[in-house]
Amino acid sequence: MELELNLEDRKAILKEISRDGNQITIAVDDEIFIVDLVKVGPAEYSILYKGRSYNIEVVPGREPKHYTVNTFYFTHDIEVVDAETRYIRSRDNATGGHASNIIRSPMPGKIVRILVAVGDTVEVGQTLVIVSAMKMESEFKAAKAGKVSEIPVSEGDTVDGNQVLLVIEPAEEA
Amino acid sequence: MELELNLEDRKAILKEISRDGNQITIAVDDEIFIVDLVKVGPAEYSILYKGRSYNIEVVPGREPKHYTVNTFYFTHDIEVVDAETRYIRSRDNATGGHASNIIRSPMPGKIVRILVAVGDTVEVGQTLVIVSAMKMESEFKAAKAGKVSEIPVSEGDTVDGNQVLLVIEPAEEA
Amino acid sequence: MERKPIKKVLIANRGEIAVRIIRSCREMGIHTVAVFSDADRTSMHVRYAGEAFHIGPSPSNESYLNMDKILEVAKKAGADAIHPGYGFLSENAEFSRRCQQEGIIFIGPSPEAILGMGDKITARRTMINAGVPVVPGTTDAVTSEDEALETIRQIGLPVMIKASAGGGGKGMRLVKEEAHILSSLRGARSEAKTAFGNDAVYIEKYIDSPHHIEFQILADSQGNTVHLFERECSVQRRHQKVVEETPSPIMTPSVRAEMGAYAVAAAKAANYEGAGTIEFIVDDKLNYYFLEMNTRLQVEHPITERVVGVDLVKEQIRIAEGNPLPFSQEDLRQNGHAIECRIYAEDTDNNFMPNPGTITHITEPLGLGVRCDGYVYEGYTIPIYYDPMISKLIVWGKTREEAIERMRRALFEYKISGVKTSIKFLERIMDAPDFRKGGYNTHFIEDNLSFLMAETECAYECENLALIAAFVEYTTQLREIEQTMSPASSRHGSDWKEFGRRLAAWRL
Amino acid sequence: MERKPIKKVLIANRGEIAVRIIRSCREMGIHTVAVFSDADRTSMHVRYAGEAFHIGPSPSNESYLNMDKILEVAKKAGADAIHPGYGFLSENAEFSRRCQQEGIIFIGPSPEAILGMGDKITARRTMINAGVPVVPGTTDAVTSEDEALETIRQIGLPVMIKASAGGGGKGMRLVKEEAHILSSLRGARSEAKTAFGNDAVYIEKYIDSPHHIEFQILADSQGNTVHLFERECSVQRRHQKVVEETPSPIMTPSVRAEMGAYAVAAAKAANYEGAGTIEFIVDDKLNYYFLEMNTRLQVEHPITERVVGVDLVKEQIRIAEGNPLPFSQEDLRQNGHAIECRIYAEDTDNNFMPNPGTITHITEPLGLGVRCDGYVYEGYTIPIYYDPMISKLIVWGKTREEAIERMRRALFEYKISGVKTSIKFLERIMDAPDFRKGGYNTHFIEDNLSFLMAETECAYECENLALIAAFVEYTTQLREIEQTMSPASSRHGSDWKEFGRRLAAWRL
Repeated sequence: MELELNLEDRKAILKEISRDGNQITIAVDDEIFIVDLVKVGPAEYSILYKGRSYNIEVVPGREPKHYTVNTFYFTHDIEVVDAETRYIRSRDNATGGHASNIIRSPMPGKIVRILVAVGDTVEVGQTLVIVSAMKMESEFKAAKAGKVSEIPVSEGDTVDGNQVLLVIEPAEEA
Repeated sequence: MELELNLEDRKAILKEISRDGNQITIAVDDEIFIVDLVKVGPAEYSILYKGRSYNIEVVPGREPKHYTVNTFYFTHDIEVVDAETRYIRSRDNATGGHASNIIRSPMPGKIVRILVAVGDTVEVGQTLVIVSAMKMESEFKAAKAGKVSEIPVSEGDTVDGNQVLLVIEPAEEA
Repeated sequence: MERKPIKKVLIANRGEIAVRIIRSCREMGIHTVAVFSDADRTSMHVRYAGEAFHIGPSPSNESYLNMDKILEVAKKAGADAIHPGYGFLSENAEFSRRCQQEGIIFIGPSPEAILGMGDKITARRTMINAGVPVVPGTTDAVTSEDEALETIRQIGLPVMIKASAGGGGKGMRLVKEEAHILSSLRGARSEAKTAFGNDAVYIEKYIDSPHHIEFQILADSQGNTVHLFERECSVQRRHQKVVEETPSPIMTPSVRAEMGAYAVAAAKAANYEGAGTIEFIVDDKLNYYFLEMNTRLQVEHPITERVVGVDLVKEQIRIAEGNPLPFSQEDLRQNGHAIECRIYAEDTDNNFMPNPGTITHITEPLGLGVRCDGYVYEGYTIPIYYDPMISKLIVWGKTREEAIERMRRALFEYKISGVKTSIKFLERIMDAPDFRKGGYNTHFIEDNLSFLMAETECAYECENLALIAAFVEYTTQLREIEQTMSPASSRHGSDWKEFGRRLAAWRL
Repeated sequence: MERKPIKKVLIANRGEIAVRIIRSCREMGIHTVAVFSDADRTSMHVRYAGEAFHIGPSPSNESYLNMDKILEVAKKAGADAIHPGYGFLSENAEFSRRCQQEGIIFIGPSPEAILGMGDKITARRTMINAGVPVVPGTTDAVTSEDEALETIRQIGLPVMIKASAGGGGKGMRLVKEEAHILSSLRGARSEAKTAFGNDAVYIEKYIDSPHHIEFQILADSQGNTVHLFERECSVQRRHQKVVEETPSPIMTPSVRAEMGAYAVAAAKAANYEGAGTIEFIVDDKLNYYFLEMNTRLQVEHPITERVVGVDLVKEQIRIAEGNPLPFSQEDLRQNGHAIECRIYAEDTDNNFMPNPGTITHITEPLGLGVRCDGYVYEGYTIPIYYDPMISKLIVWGKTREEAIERMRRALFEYKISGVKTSIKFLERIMDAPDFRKGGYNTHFIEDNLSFLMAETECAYECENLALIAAFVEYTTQLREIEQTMSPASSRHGSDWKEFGRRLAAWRL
């Protein structure tokens, strides 16, 4: 089995060479790793590599084929790129999907105020929405100028982390 | 929904009368219980009843429809008796199944010695098998006299809890 | 003095402090009653208490601040006392008075003591009368701008303008230059008006490299008052304590004795009863000034418990029962060193934004010298309505150095998944040379921000192992799916249980 | 004396003690190497150590007792020291010698000290020479039956016949009547021969209501030896300690000082270096006699750590590095009271049969004064090959009474599912009037068995709530199944992921 995995900006090709119980030989790009790997919990792996003991947690991400991987001090977002992913991606590029114009809530909270309406033109840095969570209020500002095309939430709503708050149709490039 | 549940020697009829979110009204035999019940973990329930707070764990048993229920200090084996269970039970009674003649290992361990062979006649109290677990050896003795009809394990085997070690065909009643 | 044994305590709080109070009640054989809002039905304090009653919707002003409802539950459940914890109603004089009226023991000070210490100007005046050193400045609220200008000329710049009814940094202005005096004064007053409905402010000399050091006191109803030594609380972010330790690394035995005596004098001057804290501001030359008194249990009380060997919640309850303190000042000693780290659900890499969510996995640190006071559990969803503190991690060591090494070990063991936490940031604090040296002041986090926020690089090896783990997770799932979807297994299509079990295994 | 800083320690052990040792190493900045058998790949010590190496099959004589393999791993990993923990190779003189030969520091005593104290008759003779009181009896192994009869006539019945190479109650006989002397002697010798390959026995006066009290000692390589006071270990079942506490409730300051001085003398007589324990047998009148010396860290060492404020593993490592003790006898104090309960995976209602299995859920007790030293985690399968101890629960209180109440609270909080444990039995011990009174001796469990094993009745209410919970669990599952199996949902038959997710939810 060979797969492409993206870890943030890095693209890596992983290939399983052999597996014998916990002993797995895997190529990451051109490097060969012989690891003793065993799943010890719902999301936890214990890996012994060159004698060293690592605990790595692999949590399914919000989208399929995405994983949040926690090593000792670090959190990595890893995506498995298979044929389907590549297809969707090429299609999106063709139609020009602009994910960056979608304002998402980074955490669960309550919508305190929505300062714009659908159809409004917004400037870079303009405050769009105020979300309150745990005694703190956070302002969400426009990263690009454009026109508000969608506001799927209302004031007073409780929202989940990563929920779409607002969509902006970018202004025509000058 | 109405069901018969067995808790050790007790038979109880439970009937759900109403459910509104966490608020459940249930009849246990003739008594009505209004409880605030919510599942807070894979097997854990939090129940508020008459203001008191209870933590009750419901673990699926080794057989379907059997549960091990842990209340604060106690462990109960509870069985849900539905039509299928009743059918199996009546069939077993008709053919005279004798579960008590099956020697099971109450814990995981290693078979140290088997002191009888298939076909042997055994007396009450005769030691049949010795199982070792955690630096201790336990002897399993015959509860009834009879003839050894099956020994599905061998010396040196590692066995699970509740695994059948030996079956005895009871001696004809005198 | 009448002694009335307490048999049942209602805890008018939630989170870790509610659990911590229930623990001490359990050890005393006292029954406990929890109260909870809509958002807290599954919260640990509800599960851990003997009884639990719903008191209203999630926002705290409709539940944990609802005095009528809480008193109603206390009467219904037959509680003879209420412990308010910290925050919420703990420093509410009106609630203390309402409890008195209803014949329920309020485990905390009298309404008069709360009021007296709650108003900063009154408190300041009381302390001056008792001979306790205060920061040079006004004794009365400043009413005119001319008066303010005159006062500032007398004290000399820099000064701090503070709201009389204030707290949490609101209505507060630091003035360093003459030109900014008037605009700062106006700003502070208007902010105070908005936040507290009261625009009274006072003016104090600004202490340049301030250390925040507080003394724990206990006072019984028989007039015995003792202090339980100091806590160093200078590691702060936005006036919020992050790490506390005791003893303070800058303290000397003679200054400690002096400040302790003043803390006792301050509590006596306030006619105080119960557990309280006298906060001092201390400069680099160990000049110290009374700052304010907190008329409740503090978040950071466990470090005192560990070093002095006293259960402060039990002492609060015994005092409320009318018992005399079981020890005198001479019986109390500081033994070793304790540090507390507050673990928040927050994204330290993203401006410390709160990060509520569902705890998918938690491993708490254990072993010698480690205490973890928390309330979240696996599967629990941290609500968005309350404080983002998940737990307090307290360690003890024979020396300060051992305590720091133990805290690093404990933070290393502490694993929480599902929400982002401040654990990594706290590890960096333990590693910061300025923290290790011990002479830090309240500017510590600000001054060390580049060290504390430095991006540590994941070694190439660790990145590759993360990729390998994700690869194995994905391919294992894929194989299982293929196996189940294959014709061989679909023959047993009716065996939905086995099928479910397998699917369950992948999804986990 | 040469001082050699230790940089990397191999822990030749498993379970809670391996984890506990790694914790102290981490705090000292020392790298750690775990070793594991086939059964222990997923064990916590493997996951928690910096490095981990496989050393053989599950049975301990093929892995944790395999000196060659362990030394080979130590050299391969570059470990400069080995900590043996307790059990396994910890009191093996040959292993201590092999380490010496290989130039690896053995964190424990010299082979000579182990040998000298390992043979009971040699140890007894050493103590008599050092002036330490021993139980009246023979100094040499008894070689003839006539000699045995003569000795017994001199001492007077009852007597205890013990195997010279013995331990764990094997080759031991209590003789109360003249008629049984010869048969008991023969029995003890033949049992000793079988168990230890050596039929030497010795004879001691039998102490009727014995208390088992031991003193912790520390001795450095510069000849400094101190004791860290006593531990009361009389709550035993089949010669196995179950609950330990310190201070001993029967101890007086003067007897403590005497016994402590003898413990130091005993360690000096044995030329001892490191941490060790001098066990005494004490009668109701506080007459005390040397019993034996344990030349290793004890399971129950944490209660001493808590009350004296010392990390014994760190002290062991510092001594092994050649450092002098950082304190003298005068620096050491007992502060408060500590109790330890050993939590076993066993079925207390079924003759205490071991109960290995998979941990499905675990909640460890936390909060003020509680320490939990364990190694199991959710999803971990306790192997059948080793000791059934899951963890040690240690509490501290200002007084013995507070410590008992805190232990009850901690045991109440401690929830382990999947295997049966001794938690309920330990709660009964804490409630037993004889334990609370404190004058108990080693017959405590036997004498209180009816109280400890009494069937407590589940109230009718609790039974009904158990039924309701099972009912809800079953019906919720059933509804989910019906929903998924219904034609409406099977339309989306290809959406296996959603289906899997739902099934997963039921099965959990």
